[in-house]
Amino acid sequence: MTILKKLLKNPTSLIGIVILTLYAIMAIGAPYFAPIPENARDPYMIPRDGFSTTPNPPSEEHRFGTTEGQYDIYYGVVWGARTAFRIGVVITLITTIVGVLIGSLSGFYGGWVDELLMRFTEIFQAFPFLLAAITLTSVLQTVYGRGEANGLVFMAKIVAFLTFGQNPAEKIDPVQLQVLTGMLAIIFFGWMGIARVMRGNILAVKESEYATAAQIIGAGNMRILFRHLLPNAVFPILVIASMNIGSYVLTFAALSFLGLGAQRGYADWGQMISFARNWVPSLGEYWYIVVFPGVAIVLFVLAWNLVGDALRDILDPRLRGSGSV
Amino acid sequence: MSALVRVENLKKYFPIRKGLLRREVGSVHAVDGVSFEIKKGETLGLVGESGCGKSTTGRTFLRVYEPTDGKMMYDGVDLASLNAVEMRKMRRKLQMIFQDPYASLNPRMKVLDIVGESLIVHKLATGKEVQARVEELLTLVGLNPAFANRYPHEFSGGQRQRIGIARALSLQPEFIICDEPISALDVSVQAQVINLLEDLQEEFGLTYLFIAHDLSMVRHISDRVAVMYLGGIVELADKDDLYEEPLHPYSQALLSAVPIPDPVAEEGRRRVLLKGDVPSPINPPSGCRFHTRCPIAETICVEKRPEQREVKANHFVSCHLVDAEEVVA
Amino acid sequence: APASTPVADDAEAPAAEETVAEEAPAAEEPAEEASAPALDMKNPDTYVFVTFGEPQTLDPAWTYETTGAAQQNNIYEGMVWFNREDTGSFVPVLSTGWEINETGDIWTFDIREGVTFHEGGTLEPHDVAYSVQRALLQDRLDGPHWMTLEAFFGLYSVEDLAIGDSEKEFSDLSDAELVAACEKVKSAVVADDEAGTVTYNLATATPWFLAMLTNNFLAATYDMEWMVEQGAWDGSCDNWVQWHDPEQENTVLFNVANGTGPYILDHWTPGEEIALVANENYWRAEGDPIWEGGPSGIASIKNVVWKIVDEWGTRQAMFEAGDADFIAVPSQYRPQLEPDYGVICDEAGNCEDASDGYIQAWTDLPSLAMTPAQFNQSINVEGGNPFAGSGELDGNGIPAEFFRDVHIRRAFSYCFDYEAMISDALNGEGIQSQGPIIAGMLGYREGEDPIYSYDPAKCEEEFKLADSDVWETGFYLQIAYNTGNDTRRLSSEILKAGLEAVNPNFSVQVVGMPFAVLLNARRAGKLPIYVGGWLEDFHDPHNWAHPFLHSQGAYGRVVNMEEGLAAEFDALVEEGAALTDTEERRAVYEEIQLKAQEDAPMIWLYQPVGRRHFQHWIKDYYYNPAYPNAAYSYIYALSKGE
Amino acid sequence: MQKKILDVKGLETRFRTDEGVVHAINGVSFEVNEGETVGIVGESGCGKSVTMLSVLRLIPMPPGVISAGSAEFYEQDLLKLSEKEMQSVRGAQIAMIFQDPMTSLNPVLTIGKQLTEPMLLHLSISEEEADRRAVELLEMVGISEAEGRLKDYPHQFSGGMRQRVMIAMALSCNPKVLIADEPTTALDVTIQAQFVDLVKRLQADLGMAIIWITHDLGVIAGLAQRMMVMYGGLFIEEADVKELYANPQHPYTVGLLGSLPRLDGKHAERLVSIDGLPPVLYAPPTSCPFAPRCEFVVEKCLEENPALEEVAPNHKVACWVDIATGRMK
Amino acid sequence: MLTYIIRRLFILPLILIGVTMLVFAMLSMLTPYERASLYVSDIPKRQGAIEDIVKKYGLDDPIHIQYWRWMVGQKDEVTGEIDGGILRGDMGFSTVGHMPVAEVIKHRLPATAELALLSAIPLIGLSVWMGIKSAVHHNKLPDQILRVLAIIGWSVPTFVLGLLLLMFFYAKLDWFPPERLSLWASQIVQSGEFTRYTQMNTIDSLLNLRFDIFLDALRHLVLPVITLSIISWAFLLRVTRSSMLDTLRQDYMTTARAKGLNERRVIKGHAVPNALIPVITVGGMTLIGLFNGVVITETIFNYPGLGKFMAASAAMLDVVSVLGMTLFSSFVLVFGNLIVDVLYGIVDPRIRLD
Ligand SMILES: Nc1ncnc2c1ncn2[C@@H]1O[C@H](COP(=O)(O)OP(=O)(O)OP(=O)(O)O)[C@@H](O)[C@H]1O
Ligand SMILES: Nc1ncnc2c1ncn2[C@@H]1O[C@H](COP(=O)(O)OP(=O)(O)OP(=O)(O)O)[C@@H](O)[C@H]1O
Ligand SMILES: [Mg+2]
Ligand SMILES: [Mg+2]
Repeated sequence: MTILKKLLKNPTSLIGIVILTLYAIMAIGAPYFAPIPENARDPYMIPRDGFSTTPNPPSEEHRFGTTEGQYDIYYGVVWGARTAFRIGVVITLITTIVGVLIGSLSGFYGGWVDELLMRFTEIFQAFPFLLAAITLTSVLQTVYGRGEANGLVFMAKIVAFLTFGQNPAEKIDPVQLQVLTGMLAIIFFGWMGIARVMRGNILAVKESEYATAAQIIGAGNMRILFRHLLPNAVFPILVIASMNIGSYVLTFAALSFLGLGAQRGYADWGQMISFARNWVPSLGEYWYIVVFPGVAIVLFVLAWNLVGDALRDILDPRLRGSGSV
Repeated sequence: MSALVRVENLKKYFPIRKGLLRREVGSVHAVDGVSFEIKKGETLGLVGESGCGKSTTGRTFLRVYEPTDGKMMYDGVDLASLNAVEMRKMRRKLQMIFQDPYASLNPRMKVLDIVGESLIVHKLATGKEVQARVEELLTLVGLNPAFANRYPHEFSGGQRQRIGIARALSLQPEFIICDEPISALDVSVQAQVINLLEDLQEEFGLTYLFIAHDLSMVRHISDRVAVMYLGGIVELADKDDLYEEPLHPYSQALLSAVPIPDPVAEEGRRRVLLKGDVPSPINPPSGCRFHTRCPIAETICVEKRPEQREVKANHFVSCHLVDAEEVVA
Repeated sequence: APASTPVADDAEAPAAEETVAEEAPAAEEPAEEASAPALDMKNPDTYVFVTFGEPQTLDPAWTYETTGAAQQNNIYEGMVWFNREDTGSFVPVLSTGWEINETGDIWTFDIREGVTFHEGGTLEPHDVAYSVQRALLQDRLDGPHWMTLEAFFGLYSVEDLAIGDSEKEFSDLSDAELVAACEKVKSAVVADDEAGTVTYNLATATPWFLAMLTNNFLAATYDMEWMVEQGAWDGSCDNWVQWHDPEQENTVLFNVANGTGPYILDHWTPGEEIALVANENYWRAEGDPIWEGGPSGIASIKNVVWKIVDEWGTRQAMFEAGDADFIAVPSQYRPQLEPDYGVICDEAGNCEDASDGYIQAWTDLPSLAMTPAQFNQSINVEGGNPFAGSGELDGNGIPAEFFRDVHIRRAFSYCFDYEAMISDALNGEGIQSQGPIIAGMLGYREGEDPIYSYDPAKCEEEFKLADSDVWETGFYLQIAYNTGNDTRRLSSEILKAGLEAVNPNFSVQVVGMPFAVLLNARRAGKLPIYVGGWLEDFHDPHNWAHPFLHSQGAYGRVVNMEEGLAAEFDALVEEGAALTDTEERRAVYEEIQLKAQEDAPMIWLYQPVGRRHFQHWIKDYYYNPAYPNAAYSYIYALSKGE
Repeated sequence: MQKKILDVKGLETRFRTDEGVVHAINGVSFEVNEGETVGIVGESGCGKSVTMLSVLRLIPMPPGVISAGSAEFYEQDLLKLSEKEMQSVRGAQIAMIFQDPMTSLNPVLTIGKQLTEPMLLHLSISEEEADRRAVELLEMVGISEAEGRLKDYPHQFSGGMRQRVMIAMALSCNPKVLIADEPTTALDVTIQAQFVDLVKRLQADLGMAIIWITHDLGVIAGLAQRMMVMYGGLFIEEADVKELYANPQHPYTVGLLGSLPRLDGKHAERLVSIDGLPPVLYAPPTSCPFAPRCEFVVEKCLEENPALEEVAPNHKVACWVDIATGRMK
Repeated sequence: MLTYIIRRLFILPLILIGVTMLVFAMLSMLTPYERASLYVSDIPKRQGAIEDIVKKYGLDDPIHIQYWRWMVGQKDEVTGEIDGGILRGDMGFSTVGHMPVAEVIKHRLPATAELALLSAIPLIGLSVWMGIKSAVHHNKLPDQILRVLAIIGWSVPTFVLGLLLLMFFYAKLDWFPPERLSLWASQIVQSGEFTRYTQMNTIDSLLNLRFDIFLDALRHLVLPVITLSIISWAFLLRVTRSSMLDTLRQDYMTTARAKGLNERRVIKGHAVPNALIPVITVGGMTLIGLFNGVVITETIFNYPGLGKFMAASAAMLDVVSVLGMTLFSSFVLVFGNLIVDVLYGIVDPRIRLD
């Protein structure tokens, strides 16, 4: 409540929230702003106008012009908002849940559980994030391309369900598959930070008097963990999570840049920028292929960071009571 | 009246782990052989300097910490021997009020949930009944029952402490450990809480273990007082007995150090000033724990740990140098 | 070679990039005519090549990709070399002349005297024989020697040669059997140091033998003594297996070189650059040109640096900054360079001023590559096959033998928009193919249009003629491409668009996937359609008809042609190879070309046309499409100057 | 009459926060004479610290603003000095020590460095000289082996010792005024007694004036000559110590004294409690800030804020009511 | 402190083994045939070629056997020599790098180290300085500007920035070229008269007293350094700022002011030393984190370091290289963290003297 109010009062976070709201409107109203072409088989596949590799500047037909391969930039930018929200939010959601779970168990039980989970976490942390994500993405794409059923497919289906609301009973749509592999790879190597912070928070609140109080009235471990410790420890995670949304979208864009992101032609800003990659030396002429999706992604990430930054100031107990935010 | 609570030679050491294998290399002797009794309906005050083990004593008794050694009898049952399920049942009778009214209430729970949680945990009430009971409790501690739906941060310190008291009372306990319930409160508010505690004791026949720094307040509220120093009780007696005639050199120093809010009284007072600080409980001094600061220490004090002796009727002292006969005379 | 290396960001790496050349009379030096471009010449002594991809090894015998061949052509030499841009005539290099016996299966070369190796040895005939024997014995799983061994023994692997008629596995062969195989190889190439000759004993007449001899994997000549010193095969038959089928890094020539050519390897820093320096002791005397009016003496350009820059943007930037003399330009990015074209030359070397831009562009260069879309006539649908959907003709898939129906194959051929492919995807730089044989080659039906063009009406008609009621039920299939392979992707996308437009019941999904998956699926025979091109190994129609249409061909093997049809094609291909008379051969290959269209075992898509981009100060370039890597050049012939 | 060294008049300090403007102090006036000890008491948040920090211009600006008043130090208005001049006053003329000895010392600088810093700054002496004096100072405040401890870091000292270091630091330049902001609140009683004793001795030796802020009416009783009671950002009563304890005139002071139990047992059976809560300082006081909690409240109290007026020699009170009669004065 | 370090050193091998196992677990998701197809470039000419590769490299062995082989190497039956084995320092041969992985690392590390070092120095200096400024002027204009800049820097994708810089400062202005050295300089450096002590061009050129080469090397480093450090700069600035804000609120700051110190000395002498302690940890981790940025930066600027190699091998799924590089970078990461922790302990007396 008060947090939201403070966010709205702070000019930077207000800007962030306004931008995000606009994006949300764009995402929700995508079929209205950029109507799905009649014979489209998947609304996320950007309609194209021919196959020419040379991008074409904005025109009446293509408000923002077309990329190489003649994908409509406007359509991609609009529908890309949906993709960005989905990617950012779902990855953040899952990594946060996993991180919170592992961090909580580790902090709450301590002892060998802690030792084990933390060593496990450290192993994952020993990988440079981007490299690990790149490697895993390429491996996963291979595995999924095989089309066999196994545990990994199960995971992909969970992510597919969260991301696209796809019925887990159905086969994974090959168009979405690549998005899923990138997401899974990021998820795999993205939860550790949260886990560590969470562990620290749990350790801190575990020592709190209200936790002892709950113990004294006879509350069980689970009750203490879920009713008392988690709600209090999880709040600072919000800051990290909100900033993570932006950075995951960036990471995914980096994967797209390296050719491991979404299926070609999929409405994804990162991929649209990677279309621009090879036109950069002549950007004076082809500015629109980098400017529109580029601005879209930068503003999106920026907005989350603005909100996260303000949120940090608001939630940071060290800054509290300073009388200013 | 028989003793409701009897603690015998209670010890609580916190292990210190270090090194590669997290081996135990030593321990904090937080509570090191504490014995006392509390009769039903009585208030025992527990005073001592910071870090001397007061809270640990209370918490160990409630099995927040597992005792290292000793007996903790409550109504004839040794709490130390109970298993988790039995202990949970027992908790209905034993409660605690905490020092910090800001830290002891979960900031993300409503008063209703904080106070009513115990009812739900012990399946004593459901739904509407909880609400009704909580409102009743709030009224009892002097809060507006309409506050049930507010969050702790909307209350002042005194009010919060009342919420804490309501929580402790929700299970209709017999014995409450008050761990410095007023030391975080403003002077003007402290009296409100003390008065409330006294009223409740009268109304429900509660038994208190009242832990505090503030010796004046302890004198006010307690029937008997125990003075702790570095993990052990050095003196335990009826309050007037103790305050008027402290026998242990530490008690004497402690009492003389407490300022009296009266310049006239202060003028004539002589203080026994102790040297140095309280030693670390990690490697407590040999023999009498107090010998390093004791103005009258002798060699025996370094060598042997004094027993707790009843030097006068109901007046227990742990000191080699307090002579029973002398005292009586 | 099958076109496409995963290294390249452009599918048919060199082919789609740019290709080929002809006459450029000295009088028409392009640079002189160019109006002054913005930049002054940087690095006057050095030729800086900026490209992507990198050789796998510097061992010529191992190399079967064009990147490596590019450097080797400037370091090593063989018996003959192309006569400038002429793909059909050859000039002697390490030989001074040659003789062919009547049956065309014994070739004898006179070895040049006075040739020294970079490391100091002198060329003798036994070096030449050793070089060939080493190459053949070294052979490897995946290497180029299937074609050399075919020429020498009519077999495709030296292991098969050793196994012979026995039923054994290669690893179970006795020492004697191994020695025997080696002896066979040794007797195939015989040196006579006294007479100064080397004789190649072929299995049958091989009209393309000279063309094949321009390939380094067969031609590169090493100094035997030096090689043995380095720890290479010592020429004895007792232990040759030790050097057989090595991993790329395990040959002595992996990152060193010692040839006779105009350039010496200076260093190779993998991932960064390969540098050559001019051979100051080059055997070719000043005034003794390699061909008429050609270069002689020590190379004019003193240093050569191949820079490996995978990122296109960086390459372009280096070009603009004048740091690169030549850059590899994937076809889709050509429009970015066009504004800076200062001089534009054609295949024949006729140049025209265009603007005051800095680029000397060679355009419309036909490449010796072609890409078809291959139908799999017997798809493996066992255990579920996502590429074939349900595996039945129920609207959600295709049955295993879907493409056995010639009408369906023809319908597909009519539904592909060739023009879109060429104009949009290739920026107009391609020719629609009319069968396996490429334009300008013997057997190409000169003056005749391809049978197929994009024609939805005919497409529909053919679909309706099909045995099944595919027109009503519709179908679903997936076409896969390996991510990064733009040719495969674009062709698939255009085919998809054409099919889906003709009937809403037709559904084609184009999916990108890692190469490993694609290859795996193909290995298992699961892909219904596979887009795969070919880049010629030697300049002869046999190198085109065999791979695609012969049942043992690199592609023909896996398209599971219906037996009758396969037999017909096999007969024709073998007939064409066996003939020596050019006119007789022409007739056979034209028949093959026509049949390949009528029966449509593949959709014959296109033959790309390439371009080259140099700084204006590069001189004396000419275009020979048959160079093992036509994208690069014989640097000996080039020079640099304002 | 002693010489007046600090004369504060009508000081007002505000903080602009997101929640609104905090009217932390609302026109306080007081004076301090040479060599005397003045006590300031009041509950948490009433503005004690802000008053003294304002005098030294140490409140964070923003959000703080000193909006009115003057603070004359030897007839020189501190509030009008340039920042540079002010720096030469701080530490050298007026020194200050703070409540929490654990956080008031910089954890990453050695004790020696922190101790010599003000001397090097204000006394223009060499480093060796400063070190020598630092040792002297530490010995003066009762830290043994002082020489060796200069290289130690704060965390190697106990709380009491750190507070001694703090005072050594404050006294290093022989200031005329020492402001002690609740210096013993964090200390144990026995340590507090040591510390108070130390301060008394130092004052006797060095003769500086001391302003001692506390909320412990006991400490001040034995220490100060004159004291002021603060409430809601205002001084509401000011008198000689004995007079104030014996004859409190403001209802708040009366309540405060009544709510304290006394160690010597002279206490009522039941504590007097002041009901209600301290005021929220978001609005400027237009009424008596204590009015909502006052049992003597009359209409006038809600209409106008009473000023501090002399009711007896050296005894000023800000109240409309005469508590002896319960009627308006 | 010491026991802590020893404990960490003790755990280190466990973590590294965990890392190798995790990498192998990823690998085991691929079938032998899929892995074999990594060894071929396109459709093999001969049927059974892939099967041969599977057999040759033992790709169909149980995964634990392959793992073991990778760890300790394999004995050649004929020669009796042991081939490979991570534990023997042999990480195998990199197809992408065209040399043994260990050599690739040895060969390319100086370039990356130089880039990282040159990024680190201005990066840390600048971001810390700005962070302090920002905190000191909390909520004033400089703070607002820096904050916004930091958030923007934090939000711009590296590859977009890198490409834009390249296009502008190289293609258009020709000020700052990509790669490591200009051709002339690289020819001198590779010639015998130039001693390559460290393989880091900036340092070597100074040691050889070739200032022209030094300048050339610097010129080449400008753009990659900017691209690489922008995100870390933004991050470190924020960390410094918040740590500094935190410090400025501490009681001892008031103590310092009450001594009469002027604001500069209060900030420099009292606030900064405290505020920088947490920055060490984060700063150290940021530096280690440059490893991520290096992948894209080096690719864009064609900078021949480990990052470019990583990108190339990952894209080609060159398993041997990926395994080796991952192992190496984990090593760097883990040891880096250890060093950072130790440094932290040394700087903070509360820990150092514990
Ligand atoms: N969970 C714990 N682990 C380790 N040591 C502890 C723990 N709890 C308390 N201690 C140590 O035990 C000793 C006694 O602590 P305790 O909290 O009982 O003191 P106290 O008398 O209540 O002090 P205070 O008046 O400050 O509350 C202290 O030295 C403390 O540091
Ligand atoms: N930096 C600040 N920003 C906003 N409000 C402040 C600030 N500093 C003090 N205040 C407010 O000023 C009022 C007076 O505070 P002050 O610290 O003087 O109280 P105090 O009497 O010293 O209390 P305590 O006994 O707890 O130290 C309080 O209401 C406090 O909230
Ligand atoms: Mg306690
Ligand atoms: Mg205060």
